[in-house]
Amino acid sequence: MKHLVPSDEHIMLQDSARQFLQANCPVSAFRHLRDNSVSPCYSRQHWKQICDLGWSGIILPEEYGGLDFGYVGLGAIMKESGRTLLASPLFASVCLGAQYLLRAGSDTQKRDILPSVVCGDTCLALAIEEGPHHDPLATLFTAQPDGGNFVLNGTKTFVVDGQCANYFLVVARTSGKPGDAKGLSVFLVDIDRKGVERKQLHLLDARDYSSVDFDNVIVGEDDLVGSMNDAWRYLEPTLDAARILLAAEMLGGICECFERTVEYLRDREQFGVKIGSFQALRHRAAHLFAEIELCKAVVDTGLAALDGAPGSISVLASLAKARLNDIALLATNEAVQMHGGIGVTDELDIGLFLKRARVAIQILGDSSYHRDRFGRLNGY
Amino acid sequence: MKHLVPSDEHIMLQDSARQFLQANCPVSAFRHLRDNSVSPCYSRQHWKQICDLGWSGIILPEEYGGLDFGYVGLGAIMKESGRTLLASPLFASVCLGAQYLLRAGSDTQKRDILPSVVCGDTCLALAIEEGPHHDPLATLFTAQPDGGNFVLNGTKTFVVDGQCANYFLVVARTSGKPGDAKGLSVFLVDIDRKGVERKQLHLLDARDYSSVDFDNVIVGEDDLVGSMNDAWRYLEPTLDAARILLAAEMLGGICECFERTVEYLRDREQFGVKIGSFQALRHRAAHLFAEIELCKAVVDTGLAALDGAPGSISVLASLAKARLNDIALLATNEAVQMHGGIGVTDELDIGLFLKRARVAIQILGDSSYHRDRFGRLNGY
Amino acid sequence: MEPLDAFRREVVAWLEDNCPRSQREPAGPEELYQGGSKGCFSSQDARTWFERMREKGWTVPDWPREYGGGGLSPGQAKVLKTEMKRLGCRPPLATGQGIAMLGPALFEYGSEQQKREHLPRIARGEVRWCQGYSEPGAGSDLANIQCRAEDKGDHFVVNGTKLWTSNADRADWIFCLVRTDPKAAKQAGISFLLIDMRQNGIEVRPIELISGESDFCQVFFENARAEKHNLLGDLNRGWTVAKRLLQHERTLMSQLSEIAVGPKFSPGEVARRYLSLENGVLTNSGLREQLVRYEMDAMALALSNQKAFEESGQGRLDPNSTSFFKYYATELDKRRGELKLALMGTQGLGWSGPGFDSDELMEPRTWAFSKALTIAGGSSEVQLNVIAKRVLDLPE
Amino acid sequence: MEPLDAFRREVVAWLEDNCPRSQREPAGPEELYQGGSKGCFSSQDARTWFERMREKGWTVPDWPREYGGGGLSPGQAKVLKTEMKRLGCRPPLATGQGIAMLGPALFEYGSEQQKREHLPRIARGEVRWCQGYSEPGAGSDLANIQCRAEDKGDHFVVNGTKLWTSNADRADWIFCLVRTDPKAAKQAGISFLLIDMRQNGIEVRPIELISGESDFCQVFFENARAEKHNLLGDLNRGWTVAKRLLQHERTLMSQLSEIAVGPKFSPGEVARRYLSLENGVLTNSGLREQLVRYEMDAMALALSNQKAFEESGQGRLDPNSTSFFKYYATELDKRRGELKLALMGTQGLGWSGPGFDSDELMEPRTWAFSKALTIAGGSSEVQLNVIAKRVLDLPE
Repeated sequence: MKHLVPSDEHIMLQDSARQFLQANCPVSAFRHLRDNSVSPCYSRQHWKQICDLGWSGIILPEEYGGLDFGYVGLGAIMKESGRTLLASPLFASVCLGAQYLLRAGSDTQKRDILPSVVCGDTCLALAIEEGPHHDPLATLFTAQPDGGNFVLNGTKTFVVDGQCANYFLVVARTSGKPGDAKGLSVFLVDIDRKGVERKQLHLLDARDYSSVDFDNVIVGEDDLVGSMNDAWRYLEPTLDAARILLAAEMLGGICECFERTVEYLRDREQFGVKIGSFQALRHRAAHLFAEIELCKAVVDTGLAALDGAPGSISVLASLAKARLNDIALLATNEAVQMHGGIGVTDELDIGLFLKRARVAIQILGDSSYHRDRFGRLNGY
Repeated sequence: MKHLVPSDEHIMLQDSARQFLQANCPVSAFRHLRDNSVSPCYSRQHWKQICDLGWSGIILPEEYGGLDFGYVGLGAIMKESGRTLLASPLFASVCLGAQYLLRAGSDTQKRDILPSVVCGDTCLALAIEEGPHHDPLATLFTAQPDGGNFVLNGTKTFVVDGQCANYFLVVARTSGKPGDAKGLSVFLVDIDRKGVERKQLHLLDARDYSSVDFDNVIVGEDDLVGSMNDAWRYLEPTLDAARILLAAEMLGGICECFERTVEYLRDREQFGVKIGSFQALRHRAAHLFAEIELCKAVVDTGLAALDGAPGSISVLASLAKARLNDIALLATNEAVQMHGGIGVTDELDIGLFLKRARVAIQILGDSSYHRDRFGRLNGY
Repeated sequence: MEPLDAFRREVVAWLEDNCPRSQREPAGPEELYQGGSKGCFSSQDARTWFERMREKGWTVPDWPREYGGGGLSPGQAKVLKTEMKRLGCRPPLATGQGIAMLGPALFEYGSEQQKREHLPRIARGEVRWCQGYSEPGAGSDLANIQCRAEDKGDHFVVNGTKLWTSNADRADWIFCLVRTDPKAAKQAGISFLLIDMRQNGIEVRPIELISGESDFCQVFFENARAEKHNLLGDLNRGWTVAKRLLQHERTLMSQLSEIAVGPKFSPGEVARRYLSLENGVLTNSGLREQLVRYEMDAMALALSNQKAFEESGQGRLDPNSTSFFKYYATELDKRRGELKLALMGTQGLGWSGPGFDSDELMEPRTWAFSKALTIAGGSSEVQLNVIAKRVLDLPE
Repeated sequence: MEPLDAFRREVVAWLEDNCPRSQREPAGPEELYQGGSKGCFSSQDARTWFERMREKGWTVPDWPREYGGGGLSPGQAKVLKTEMKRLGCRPPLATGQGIAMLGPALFEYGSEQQKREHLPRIARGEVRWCQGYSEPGAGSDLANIQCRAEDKGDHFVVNGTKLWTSNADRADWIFCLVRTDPKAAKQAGISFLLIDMRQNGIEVRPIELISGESDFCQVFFENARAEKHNLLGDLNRGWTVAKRLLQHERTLMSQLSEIAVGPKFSPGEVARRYLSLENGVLTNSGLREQLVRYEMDAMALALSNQKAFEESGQGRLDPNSTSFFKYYATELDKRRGELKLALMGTQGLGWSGPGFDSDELMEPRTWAFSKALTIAGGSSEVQLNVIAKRVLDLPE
């Protein structure tokens, strides 16, 4: 069985995604949003078009308005969106939010929310981080049972697409102590609920992030998504799938950066010759090519596994995130250095990829987190 | 005060050491010992000459027959000995053994032993390792008090120059548990003492190593070197000084390997040009040059600190050992690769440096040990 | 899917019936049957196992039956390989230069007569081959061929010398690049010649490596004779065949760690054996970091190999990929060697004698030999040059 | 030793008496006085401190007194530097292109008249200089100078453009490489010219960098005028001066991390702030490993700098060392930037606004700016070329 060879349908999807994005949301579109301080930094019009194309429902069953086209399909979109630095709620609302709801939500919750996510009216954002380093099991944020309700208290930071969200999926501790997987619960919280206060964070990559304070926010039992104390059972696979999808986006960025750099090496002259003829640069570019080939295999294997191909998803997710983190660092730094002076100017797009990479590296675990996890999963 | 600029006397010493070693103990002399399975692998005649030159007493006071010429002097000898792969008891008997006795021994012990070490009649060997990784505080080897005596039990492995030694300095636990610095004691044990059984180990670098069993070996209180339970006070600085001296030897090997490789790049032709004209190789050689320059500074600063210049000796020792380990690995691997096919033949000397480096890396702590220690010493 | 599943069941049943118990243990480096007139079996079981597999043509499962192969499709061949690996069956005949290199070249460039003459003898392990490419002083500059073959009507007379010829001292025949037109420019004027080594004009001298082995040899030709019909491909066009063979060699070398009979324990197992754990985590965090980095890269490479296999559709790599796999795999082999030595500490330094078990003694030699892998078969630098030129299309 | 000890006591006493308390706090990037007609003081204390130091000639302590300097020996100058650093005294006048680059060139190549005209104005912070070397399209190929100066008898007329000119928008004068002989081969035919920027023929356009700053500019010359007596060195022999200056630039850049007013916290402090410790050891072993590796290399580089200083005997580096220090130090600066971002996690990603304190906001910009350091002043690749050629004597 060929899990790693895309089907004709997937190739068509990726081609049309590329065409749409290159035509409608090229890097210059992102630059425009950034320079004009559009807040939150995405184009509602493009997002609407994207939802109309069905990308927001790729992994969702048809009963919720989705295409049921699997993770390989969504991964293809993510790769292309990485190439043009598309800023949209796709990752937060679909890859994280809708995915979690699909795994953990009740029928009612799914029927109520998912179709609205697919058409783009609702944006979800996962409020999970509490400190500067990804560590979901360390959650301290409390949800105190109070009659049939829960009272939420605490601060969530680095909430991806927090400003454009209508709902937060909030990870809270309902029992146990930091470090325990048992005792985590997830609540769906309307951003307009009393006591919710969000603050926009302006990061390096000029996208949409929030820090959100929850001050005695009261939610009902109906707002619990997945069983109480047992959210980790759904949350961990959700995070792993999202890590692989984010790795796909990072792969797109890496490939775009690399191709632009190789192009530059072919064209640019110095000392009377093309700089691509300098052997030291040739070898570095060739090495980078090899590393990127491995990235492709890792991402594609992870996506295929999410669609049912064999392999441990946890291991593949940590492998993908760690490798893509590391090669994103290498590829963007090499791109700047090989471009020389122009590479450090804001005028060139390479700097945008450089900055996006540093933020993506921190989303859902840096390499030290995933190497540690990979070691534990392998028994050392 | 210029601590890092060698005095005229030190320059003269290093020059004469180089002349002596190149003339009498070049790499071919070591190869001869190896190929003829001389056991233990050193030339008694060369060792006698070396002792006559006074190198065995460089760091010892004149009252014990030494030259009192300091660690910078001994370091100069070690560098040169690394260049010709000199196999001799200099490291074990002088850099480790005599040094420890000088720090910790009683007047009687020093008077009895040191002059004999200086003239080469006595060889000392430190029996410290018990497992595959350097970890002196983990010592389990027991010395049980019994009346006025001690009964030693346990096995010591990787005893450097164990076969040519007349005495072992044995690190034993007299109290406390593995991990404690308190509770270590050191005993001077004649190799002919009943219950001592040594076994030659044949390692990669074809030098002299032993594994030694101690089966109810009885030693007296007089054989205790340094105070009971408190040997760490002398042992730690002894180990640090020896690490810096070993780093000096490794530096010599690295420099020799590098210079031979650069020479090869200058001479060897391929595709009709000198291979040293290939930019990728040029850049790698230049990078290695920079790393080696840093090695020189680190070793020289360490040696100067041992002679009283400012600086934390523990920090400098861990820095020196870790850096020299890492660059020895890099330099020898690059030397093989840049020599190409001939580099992997036993005929070329580079392989001998490659193998010596792997053993030296394990003596008194690999890089993971010293990086961990450097972090602790710096409060992280 | 269906037919392969049936085949798989059949294969497993057959292997379980026919592979002797002793041939399902990991083999030491000297235990594999290499074939040829000097090959010998390490045991009666090894002979039995070889003979049974030879009868099925499964020494070369994907070669056509008429040339001594098993006639399996790429998919079937992969199933066989996978199941043999799973059951721990040793290769009945080691994958030498004949199977991996000359065989594919014969299929592509050989005449029917050449195929009939040479392929079955490879498949049946009767003839062991070696490869004569490199020459002294040439190094990576492979087209710099000085060894010359003079046309004497029905045969050539060969004079010159070849270096880094693997196992030439145990081979029966050598396939060789020779210069047949001394006036032509480098690549032109080279021919690809098959030469019987069992003649007086050929002398073989083994070269000792830093690993202590002597797998490589220097081969001297002094008026050696080669029949005209043993020219593979056209006269003066041998470079075409050679280039193609280089790709096979790269592929072979990129799979060394998979097919080689190296040390028994993986780096992870070695780590657990020589380092302490606390709550299932190695306490030496520096070495653990190095281990995880290696294991991750090795896994990524394996996935990349799998992807290339699936994409190729026929079990054969895209020619442009071979350089990248050869480069990455052999560099990784070197890293694994250094890693295992680091993990084993002083127990990884044994060269001989007491104090080390046989598994431990294998590690430093494998480590030393790994240094040759990034040089032989086109050095890492050559592979990077090829990637830069052919794949990235960078100007020269 | 003795005399320096006395000097040290004297210096410490004077600094303690004369350096205002506020000038002994770490300075933000905008707080240092840069001199020149556009320079301004961040506070009255900054002005006082500058004026007191200027009176002693300690803005350039090792320059001779007759040119506005302090007349200190290299040893004394180092004592002053060390003690200022120990007491936390800010530099009274930032080390710009005038002090670090043009000054040494004037001492080596300038006429007495040139020295008297320019040096004291640099020392007193009256004139701020910038350097016009690179041009669009030239990159690392510095000798590829298109900007031309035509001889008009008593003056030159300059036309062309310079790129990557640091702080040109805040400078008064520019020292420039210009082509004075268009027919000569590359390096020949270049002259070294000092040009007053306060004239109509010169336009300056800042370039925005990825760090958000615009330290670099493009400078356009359109019939700009430069007096003949402002030629430094001989006509058409400017490359000699330029090469020497490049060494000064490399030295300067290799000490950036020492002299720059970068983020306040060291990587070790950052680690302790953003990561958890257990028994004094960071629990994140992967980041700890990265931190220790960086700190060890940084310490080794510092020791190497110290060694070079002691060996030089006069506080000046061996010309061949400058490339190695420039290469290693700026690569290390980049590593520090990546390391600190990694240690700080999401708190190291802030670009502006709430959620981050001012120290945190400085980190990503310093990180971004560090990318320029291995490109400006001769890229790392250029430095490696120089080492290979000049130090290792490898054939080209």
